[in-house]
Amino acid sequence: MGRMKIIPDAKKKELQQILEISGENVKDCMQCGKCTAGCPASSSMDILPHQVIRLLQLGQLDKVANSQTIWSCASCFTCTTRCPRNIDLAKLMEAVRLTIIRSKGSSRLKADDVPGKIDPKMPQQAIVSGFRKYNK
Amino acid sequence: MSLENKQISSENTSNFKPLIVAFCCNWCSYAGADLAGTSRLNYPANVKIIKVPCSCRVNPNFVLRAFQRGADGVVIAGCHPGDCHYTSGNYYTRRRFTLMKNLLEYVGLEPERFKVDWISAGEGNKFAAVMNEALEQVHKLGPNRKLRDARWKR
Amino acid sequence: MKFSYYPGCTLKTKAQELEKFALNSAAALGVELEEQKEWQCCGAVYPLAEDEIGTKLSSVRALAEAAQKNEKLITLCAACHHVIKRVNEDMKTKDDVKNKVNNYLQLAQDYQGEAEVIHYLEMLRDEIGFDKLAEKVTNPLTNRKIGAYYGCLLLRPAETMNFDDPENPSIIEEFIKALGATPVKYPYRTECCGGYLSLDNKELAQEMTDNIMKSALKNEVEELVTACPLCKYNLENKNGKIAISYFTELLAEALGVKE
Amino acid sequence: MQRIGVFVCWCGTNIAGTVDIDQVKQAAEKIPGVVNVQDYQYMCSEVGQNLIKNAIKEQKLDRVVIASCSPRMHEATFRKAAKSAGLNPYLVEIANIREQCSWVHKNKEEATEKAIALVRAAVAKATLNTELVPGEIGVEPRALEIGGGIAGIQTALDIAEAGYKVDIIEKTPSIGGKMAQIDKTFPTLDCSACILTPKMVDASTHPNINLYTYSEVEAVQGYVGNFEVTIRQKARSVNADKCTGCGICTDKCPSKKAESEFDEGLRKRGAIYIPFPQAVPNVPVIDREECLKFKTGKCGLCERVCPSGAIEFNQEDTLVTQKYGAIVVATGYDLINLDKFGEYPYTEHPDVITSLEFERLTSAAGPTAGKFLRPSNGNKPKKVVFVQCVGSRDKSSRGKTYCSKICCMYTAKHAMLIKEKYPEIEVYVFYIDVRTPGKNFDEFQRRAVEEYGVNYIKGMVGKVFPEGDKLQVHGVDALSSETLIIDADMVVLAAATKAKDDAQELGRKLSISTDANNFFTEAHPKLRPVETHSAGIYLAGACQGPKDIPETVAQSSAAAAKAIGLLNKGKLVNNPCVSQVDEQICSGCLACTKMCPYEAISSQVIEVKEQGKIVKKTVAHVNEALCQGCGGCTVTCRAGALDLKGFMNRQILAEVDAICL
Repeated sequence: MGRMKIIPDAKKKELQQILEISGENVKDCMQCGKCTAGCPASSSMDILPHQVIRLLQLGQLDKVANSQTIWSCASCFTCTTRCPRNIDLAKLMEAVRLTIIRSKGSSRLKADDVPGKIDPKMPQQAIVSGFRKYNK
Repeated sequence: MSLENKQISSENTSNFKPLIVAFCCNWCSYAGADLAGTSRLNYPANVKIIKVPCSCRVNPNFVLRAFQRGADGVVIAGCHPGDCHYTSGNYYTRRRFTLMKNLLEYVGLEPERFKVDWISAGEGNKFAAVMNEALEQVHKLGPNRKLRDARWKR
Repeated sequence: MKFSYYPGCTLKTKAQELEKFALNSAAALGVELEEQKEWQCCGAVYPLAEDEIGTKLSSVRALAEAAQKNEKLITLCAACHHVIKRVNEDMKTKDDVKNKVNNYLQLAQDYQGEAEVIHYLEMLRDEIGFDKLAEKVTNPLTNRKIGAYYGCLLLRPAETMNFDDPENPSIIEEFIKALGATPVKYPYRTECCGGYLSLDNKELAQEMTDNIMKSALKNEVEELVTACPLCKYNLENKNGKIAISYFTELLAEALGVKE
Repeated sequence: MQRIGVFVCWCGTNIAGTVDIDQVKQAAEKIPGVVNVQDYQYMCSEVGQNLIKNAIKEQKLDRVVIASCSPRMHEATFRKAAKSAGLNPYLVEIANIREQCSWVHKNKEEATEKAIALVRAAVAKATLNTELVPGEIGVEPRALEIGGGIAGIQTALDIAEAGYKVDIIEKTPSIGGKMAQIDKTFPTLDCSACILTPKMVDASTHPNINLYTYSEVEAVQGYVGNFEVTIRQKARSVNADKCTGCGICTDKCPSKKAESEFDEGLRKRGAIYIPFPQAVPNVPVIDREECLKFKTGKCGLCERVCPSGAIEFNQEDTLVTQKYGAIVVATGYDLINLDKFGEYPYTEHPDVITSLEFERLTSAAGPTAGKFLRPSNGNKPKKVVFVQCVGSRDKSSRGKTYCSKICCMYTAKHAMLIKEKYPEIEVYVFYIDVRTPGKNFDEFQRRAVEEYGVNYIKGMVGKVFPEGDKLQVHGVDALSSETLIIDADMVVLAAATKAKDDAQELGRKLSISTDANNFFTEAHPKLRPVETHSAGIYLAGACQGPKDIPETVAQSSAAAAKAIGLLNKGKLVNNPCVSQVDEQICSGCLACTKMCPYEAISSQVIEVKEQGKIVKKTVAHVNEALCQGCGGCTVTCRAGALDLKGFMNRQILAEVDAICL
């Protein structure tokens, strides 16, 4: 019985929030995996992109929120452009990130950490992007 | 408050039973109304349907006559544009009654009392929804007094 | 030919060459780029959340100014182009965004997506024409095998950016050809370099750029060009074998206005 | 004063449960003209019908109103009953007090009140009803088949066998369609040409079948039983009567640059060409876009080498007009254009092919004589990757939302064909779902996996990167959640099917509708699958939606049965509810002629007496056989001279008045 998974109650409220922030409908997904197949960042993802949608379909938001995947996504829109079901997975990833960093004190990137992460050649664009993506 | 207004408001509060005359084309909307029936979708009994072969059979005179006889709202329903059983009839309906609606508004009729909508044979729920909405709007407006022939008692 | 011009913050600091060569070349081509007076940073990433308004305002200000002047808005940095173009699309198609933004900004006239945003490369292709550009080349870059690195932001999402075929683009190759050099198509030219991941997940960004560089090397690319400061940074970071420059540098060189 | 009988049906409790039948009866009795009111539990039953019949006879009723279910349900039943009792069936009116009353209202009082109003309206209309007699129209005993693929051939053969003449119009130079291009068919793996070509020959030699190849429908007029179709026979530039099909011209033609349509561009053909060796008719055609004679004026080699003098450069398109009783549309399908699927570099790389190209590559009659070789270098591939659902089940703007239905099966077939000839080639199939319902279909697909060792991978391909002389396929196995890279030699794309690009245009000519995907719409998705909303026009094959060969043939025979049924009638009864012109009022403005969608109204000159003099006057004239009774013209008529029988202005106004009482 150890492997048997009891599907936890779907976190309806949080899930609804994610769907509203992203404006996407996870029900459209048929799990073809085209997003994963083309994802250039999949090597450092613990949950693959198509699994992210599957978990959201099942209401298992925690697994997604606690994953490395959402922080590995570079918002490159490769999946967005190819999805046969017109789902913008980049928006879903962003919505999950936002539900985390929008809560108080949960910014992933703190201003104090920045000096350690940059080098003299790094363009402003990287720092501004980082702040927009990881900090609220 | 003027006497007339008082009268109206008293009539409004008393049990105002609006009447809506719906002209439905035989192929789509009449069948849609039947489907609302077979699906037991409720809508108020104040809606009464007259069957026409195509929405383009509806003469603007019919609409005026209904208002003259005291109908509080008139709905014309046809097949969706592009789906007309007679190929193009509902395009004529659309044009004719766009003009008609402007005219009715010009002579002072509340535009909410008259509408043209497209209901296919498969849209029983749309039929009920359109009728419920039409009634709700007419309910808000109260009885049709502007175009009603006072000699005609309903 | 006169355009409004939005530079963006990186072009004033770490990516000054991108701008300098672009402006020199524009002058040589008889194109007037008028820098917007009070442009603000676009935010570098397009806000993907449907409920974010504040982060779109700076783009709308730039767009509204261009619309008011009745000029097309030219961008140079791929990130700025991406952000401003997508915000413009929102202003055209999303009533909710449009209303909230206009309520907030209280511009003299509501902005509804009237301005047209084009990237400098699109200006070269669509306004001047690559054949005309080729005629103006004084110093053709003959015998140079140059690869284009497109990255993500100019191409995707395809329907909004409407820049080129998102999977098999050709605009930069045609540009390279117009300058007299030999464009080399290599398969990974549209793959992501990792972008902002280089801030927080350097290893992953490294791996992603490695894949691109390998693909370029395999196909005998001798130098790479790009339109994005962050792509250039990521590609340069580890590699020493292939020189990476901004496309504008090549342009200036071919037009004889470098320096 | 009329003698009207009102019959109120209980429909068990369906009506009686919500409507107070007695109150309805009492109210009906008070309506002027009503002389007899009865009720019964099931009016549509034989007892109920007899009740009506007896009342008509005994009470001398001249109008009948039945308050019951929807007229769409039983109007025909009650009209028949009235007719058998000697009453003109068009003097029967139905008040719909079930679907539009008892079933949608809960409050008994309100429902009863409404039922009374509906009965009142029906009586008001019935009072003004007149006897109508439907006319008869003849049926031309000849059918037209549009499209000469397997669907068209099958339908034509069936109709011809039943003894009726059939003409087939085929757009390309030969009949045969897509099936002629296919190598083998699933689930039996028998040779497609072996089963198709005999049928093609049968069609061309059948005494009742006449072929119009390289022809298109120019215009369609008329109506069921009496269609008048103008056919454009495009100039072949070859006299089919003189040509012996020897093929010298096609061999000698110096222009060999055009891509063979039949071989999906994998082979070149001449400017004068026969699409494929088994073509029917076996007569070449000159492609004037490619022909040097037409382009430059020089050449004319084919004319010089032709032993029978059949080349005619000055041929022109000819128009033929023919009458038909029935039309069957069988125009088939195409594959979508893959230009927008840049991640699968179909346009860039010769080793990325569509499934239809694959058919040509494995066909013994194909460009490689059946040897499976890479188009890029002619080498034998080691690994082949199939990608299913390329553009199918795709909600984005570049794809089609529907399942193309045939791809799962033909991909399994292709995989097996490779494995059968070359067991050493590794075959991978990427799929989203495998959908193989159908007789012996799933067993077939499982055989590919179990016996032939085809690697089925649930997942999609993200992108195909050309690397050296390989195609690096980046995919995913969604079941094991692993990303995969396969160094393939060839990639075969199961491109989505689509309706013909000109389906809408043909639909307009025929007055039949197309759906959101441009497939022709059947009259009812379940119960009338081969009929259209236009009487006398039927559908067969993939023009109605994606279909495989067995289904196409089944539907073709069904369409043939419908067409034969129509042709066999000889005469048709038409709807008597048609427009009529009051010639005295008609001003001859003829606005109605422009509005009529059926061109049923024309002008005629009549002689009328005006102030003692006989003068000529132009008036509108309704062709009752063409008029479908929409009534649109009655509203267009400024003078009010047009009216619609069965739905006359005064009838509808009477209904309005009665409802507003």
